[in-house]
Amino acid sequence: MNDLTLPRHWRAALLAPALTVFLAFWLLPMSRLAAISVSAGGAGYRALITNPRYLESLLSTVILSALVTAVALALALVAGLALVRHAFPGRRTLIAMLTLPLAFPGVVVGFMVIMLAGRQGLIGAISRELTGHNTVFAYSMAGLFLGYLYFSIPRVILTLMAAAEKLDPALEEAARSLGASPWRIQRDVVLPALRPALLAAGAMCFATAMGAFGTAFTLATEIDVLPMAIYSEFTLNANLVVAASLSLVLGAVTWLVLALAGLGGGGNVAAAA
Amino acid sequence: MNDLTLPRHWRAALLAPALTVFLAFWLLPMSRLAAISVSAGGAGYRALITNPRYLESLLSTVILSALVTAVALALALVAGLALVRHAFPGRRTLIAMLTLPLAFPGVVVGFMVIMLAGRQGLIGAISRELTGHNTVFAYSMAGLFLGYLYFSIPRVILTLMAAAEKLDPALEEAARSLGASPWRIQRDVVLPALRPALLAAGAMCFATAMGAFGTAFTLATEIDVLPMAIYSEFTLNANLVVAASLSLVLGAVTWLVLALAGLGGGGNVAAAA
Amino acid sequence: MKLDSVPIRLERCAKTFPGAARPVLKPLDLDIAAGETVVLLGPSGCGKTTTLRLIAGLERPDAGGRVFFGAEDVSARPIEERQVGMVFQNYALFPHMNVRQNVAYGLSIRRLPPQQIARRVDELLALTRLDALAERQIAQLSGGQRQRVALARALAPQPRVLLLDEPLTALDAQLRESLRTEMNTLLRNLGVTTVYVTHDQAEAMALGDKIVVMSAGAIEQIGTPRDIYHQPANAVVASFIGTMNQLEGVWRDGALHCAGGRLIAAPGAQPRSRLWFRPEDVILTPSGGELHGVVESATFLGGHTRLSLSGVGAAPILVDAPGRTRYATGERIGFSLAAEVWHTPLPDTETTTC
Amino acid sequence: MKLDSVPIRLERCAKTFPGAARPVLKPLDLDIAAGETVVLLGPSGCGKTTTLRLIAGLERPDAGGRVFFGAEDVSARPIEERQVGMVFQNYALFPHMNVRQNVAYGLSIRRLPPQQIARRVDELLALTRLDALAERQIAQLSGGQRQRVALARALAPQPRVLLLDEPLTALDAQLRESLRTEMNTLLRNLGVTTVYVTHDQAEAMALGDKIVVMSAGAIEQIGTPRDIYHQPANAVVASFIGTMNQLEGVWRDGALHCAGGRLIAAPGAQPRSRLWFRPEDVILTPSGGELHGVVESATFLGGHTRLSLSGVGAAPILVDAPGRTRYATGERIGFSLAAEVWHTPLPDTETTTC
Repeated sequence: MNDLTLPRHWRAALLAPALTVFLAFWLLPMSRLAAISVSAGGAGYRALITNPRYLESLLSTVILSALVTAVALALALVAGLALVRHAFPGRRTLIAMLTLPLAFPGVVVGFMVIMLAGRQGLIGAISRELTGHNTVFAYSMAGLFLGYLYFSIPRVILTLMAAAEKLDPALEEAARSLGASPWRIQRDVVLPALRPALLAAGAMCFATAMGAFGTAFTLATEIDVLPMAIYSEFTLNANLVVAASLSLVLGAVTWLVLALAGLGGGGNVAAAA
Repeated sequence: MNDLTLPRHWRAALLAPALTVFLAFWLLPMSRLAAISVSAGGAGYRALITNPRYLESLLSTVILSALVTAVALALALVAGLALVRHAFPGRRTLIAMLTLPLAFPGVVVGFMVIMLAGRQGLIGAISRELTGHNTVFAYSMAGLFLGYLYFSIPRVILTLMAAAEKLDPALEEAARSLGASPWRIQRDVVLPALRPALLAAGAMCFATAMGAFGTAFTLATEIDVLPMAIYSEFTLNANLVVAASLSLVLGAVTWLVLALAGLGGGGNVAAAA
Repeated sequence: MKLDSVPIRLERCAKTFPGAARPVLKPLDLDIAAGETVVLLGPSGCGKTTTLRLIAGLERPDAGGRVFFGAEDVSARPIEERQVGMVFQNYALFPHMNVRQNVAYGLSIRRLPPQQIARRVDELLALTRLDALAERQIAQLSGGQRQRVALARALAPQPRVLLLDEPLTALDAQLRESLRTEMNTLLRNLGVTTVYVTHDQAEAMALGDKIVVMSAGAIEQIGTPRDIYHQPANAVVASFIGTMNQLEGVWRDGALHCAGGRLIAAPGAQPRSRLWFRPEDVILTPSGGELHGVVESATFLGGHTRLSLSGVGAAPILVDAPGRTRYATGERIGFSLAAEVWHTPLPDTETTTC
Repeated sequence: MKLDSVPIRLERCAKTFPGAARPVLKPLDLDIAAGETVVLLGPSGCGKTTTLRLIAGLERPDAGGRVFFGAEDVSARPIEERQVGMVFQNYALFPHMNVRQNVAYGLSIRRLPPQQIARRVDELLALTRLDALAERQIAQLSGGQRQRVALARALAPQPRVLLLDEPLTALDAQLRESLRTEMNTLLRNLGVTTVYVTHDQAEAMALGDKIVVMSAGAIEQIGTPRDIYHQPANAVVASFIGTMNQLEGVWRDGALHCAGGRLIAAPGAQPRSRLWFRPEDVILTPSGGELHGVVESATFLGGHTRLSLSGVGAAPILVDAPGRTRYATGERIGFSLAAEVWHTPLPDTETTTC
């Protein structure tokens, strides 16, 4: 269709840099990573299976990421739909404030979680007043969960709002004319229409949570999430083989989720990229 | 328009959780951050201006982020347009591989940069063979730049490809019928049409680079990027006031860029979220 | 298949959208008999779709307005409780359901037994000639097929009232005409009270028992297609429905004198200095004729040739010449007018804009 | 404003898209005289847009096909070197430029001096009555205004050939008709060679000096609107252009005998057992008539009433009855046919599908 758009030599000129960049910087580091991970006769992967610390780390990272994704999707769906559907005074301000955390990196988010739920945190102070007990959960799974959520929700909300704005209101009106209740409309019309956006946003949320480092590191949490395990194997223990194996496992899990959501092959990338 | 979609009490039920979440978890940590930053009579901000280390850190982070954004946009634009325009065998595989880094977190990316350009890196090995000199740039600005780029390009490419796919081919055909050269078509038709996507992708790329921590930390680079400065003030020096001030400055700069690109107020969020 | 039907009455229904300066609909009364097909016709933005949505229950009239289905006041009921079938302009088919699931949706909401649903869906698919497409996805259907699915889906739950919002606008001219005929037959057979919104006068003429011509949020005229066409109530209606010529002259001695000649009044006609007439009211007279004009342009349109004649009145007179005769530009031809034009009520000449 | 124009010739132009099983266009020859308006008419997917794009230079014909503008072989030239003006179906206006900038774009490419560009743009804006909208953004324009901007933009660089791809399809019926008339006048005044693609036969009739009827990637007939309408080359053309009745019977004693009666042949007619005729070829005869039929349905359409008569031949006969007479369903009416129908060449009866 576009076969006359550019002369043939132009096309080659356009493709060349893409291919060069790709070959030089893309495959090289990854294949190096793969090579290291299988060196020492696969000792890295063996350690992964035999050492419960690594398995635990993988498991808790996946569970945490899945949990964050589920809760972020649920909250963002409700809030995003409400924000798109209903015009009310202050709507734009509310949206702007909901998306404020976009401006803060994981380190700062970790920092905020500590101020909220740390030893001298706000929640602790309030609970001390009320119950005499200092509630501290910043350094537990709950703190991590909170930080990841804080980081993810704005991104998920923006994606879902963009998708919800494109919903054809006639679809809902048609369902209503056929007698559908609000609940059935949500289930039969709205959710199926938002499915691609939910998948895309969920996959990106999951991938981000799987790789989050700044928040976890700042919280210096007792939970050893996978990126932290990789970091410590690599830097502190200088155990390159295990670090490479863990990296590839982390990459594989994330990639699988992205691919299942159709983001991998460039399929439905619009809503999530 | 949708005023009959849901009964009034349903609407309230939908808005309530959004508002609760918002009030409880959104404003509290941020206002705490702001409160701390101005405590001690604004000493935090004073330190920021007087201590050249902080200023340098801010400056180098902004410059690095801007540079990464510019290069990522340029490369992704060329590669993305080429990938959308031209059907060739292996196109889907190439796209899938280009987006592979999406699966790896910053820590692993830093790890890969070290394997590529570190003391025992590939580039060093090659340069030793060729020139006798071991080229090492993983721990310098160049290494950081490479890592950030690796991390950003897939995200930017996906956004630009999604936008390029929506371009109306008739626009280019119309320009051609009026005698426009391929070069003028790119300048007069394609770039203006991609402007929103370029802005959105650029802003998100910039924001991500501003907050990147894992890569920088893994590289243990001599450049003190802002998130690392915040981390060390907070954790190592326990200098809460300066950490909070730095966080707010980082947030403000990032937010400004996001807002300028129209992402802040939920304006043109579709392409970037 | 025959459906029950109810009469519809709108009483002083106005509609002002929040924040709008002017109402999109001025207080409006409308009576629709049971089983009748009424077409709301008008240019875009003239309130016809809002009227339809008021009847549907998708909008509520401003305070004081009331909507009746038969004796029942449904003003406070939302659409899901009004038992109406609705076909939307872009069809609004559920994209993740196939044809059968779309048609069955309204029945499954009513929790009918599966066999009954299947039977009823089969009946509707047969009625709309969709049998062969039952398992197709919506994305695989052509525009005309989608239109029929939308109609089948709306009819499945046996609505008391069928509401159609420009259901043919999205289609090609050729297809539009054939689906129009098909739909006309279907609606007559079903006998359901139908309100049909369109901006296409040919569609309105072909489908409507009655046409309601609207403009600027108000009703200009209600009548049968013949009433509307031959006795337009005012200039707005006259100009919106088909083509209307205007010939001004001087009334003298029982005739209208104009640049094109002298037109003797029909017996019993009132003195007039202005006539309104349709292109097909012109009778071309190869030799002689009361009036004369010069052919400015002649466009062969198949069934007739559209002539534009100058030198008759102030504006060119448009004529639909039947038959296969060829006309050359510059040719001088004679004509007279059908006697009926003397009895066409004179629409007021003030043109309101929409 | 008058433009130069060239004749166009297509020689054995076929088009097969890569990976497609069948060519979208079979080898095709076409001659278009300088200054002529030729309309490519056919259902969607029949190769008319591909033909236009071959002329434009947006597609290249398969090996062996050649395109000439006058004596010049332009087959190898891309569109930017062919000096054609093109109007796209969705107008393809540059959304980030205002009306003036859109119209000026082709001129600024040619690096003309600014004053000359401004003068020429003003001229075109006046010609298309866009003067008042020169500074408007495209998003602020109505469909009809966009269509005029697209036309002005295409005409600005003085093209040798004007190519229009369904330029009125995106518009309302009412607007389509008025813009059609406007465009017709404009094209005649400009005198530029024009190729116009449409699927709307009324548009083709009104605009074309010649109509090229296409179906399934091949040309079915080339001719003036009158030729195409009254002497369709085959059943495909006959069924695509307007409505065509078919009456089968038995030829005996110089007449056609059918269920509806006995129709005496016109003087000099060949023996025939099948007649093709248009709804307006039927002459209703209130008393008597050679043939009789029963009114199945009567639809008042303003200028005429469309009757469907049964009991005449195998299929119902469609009749356009002029005048204000009312017809009742079930009424028996008599009619004869215009003498010309005996001289209509008999299209082959095999129906090819597209």
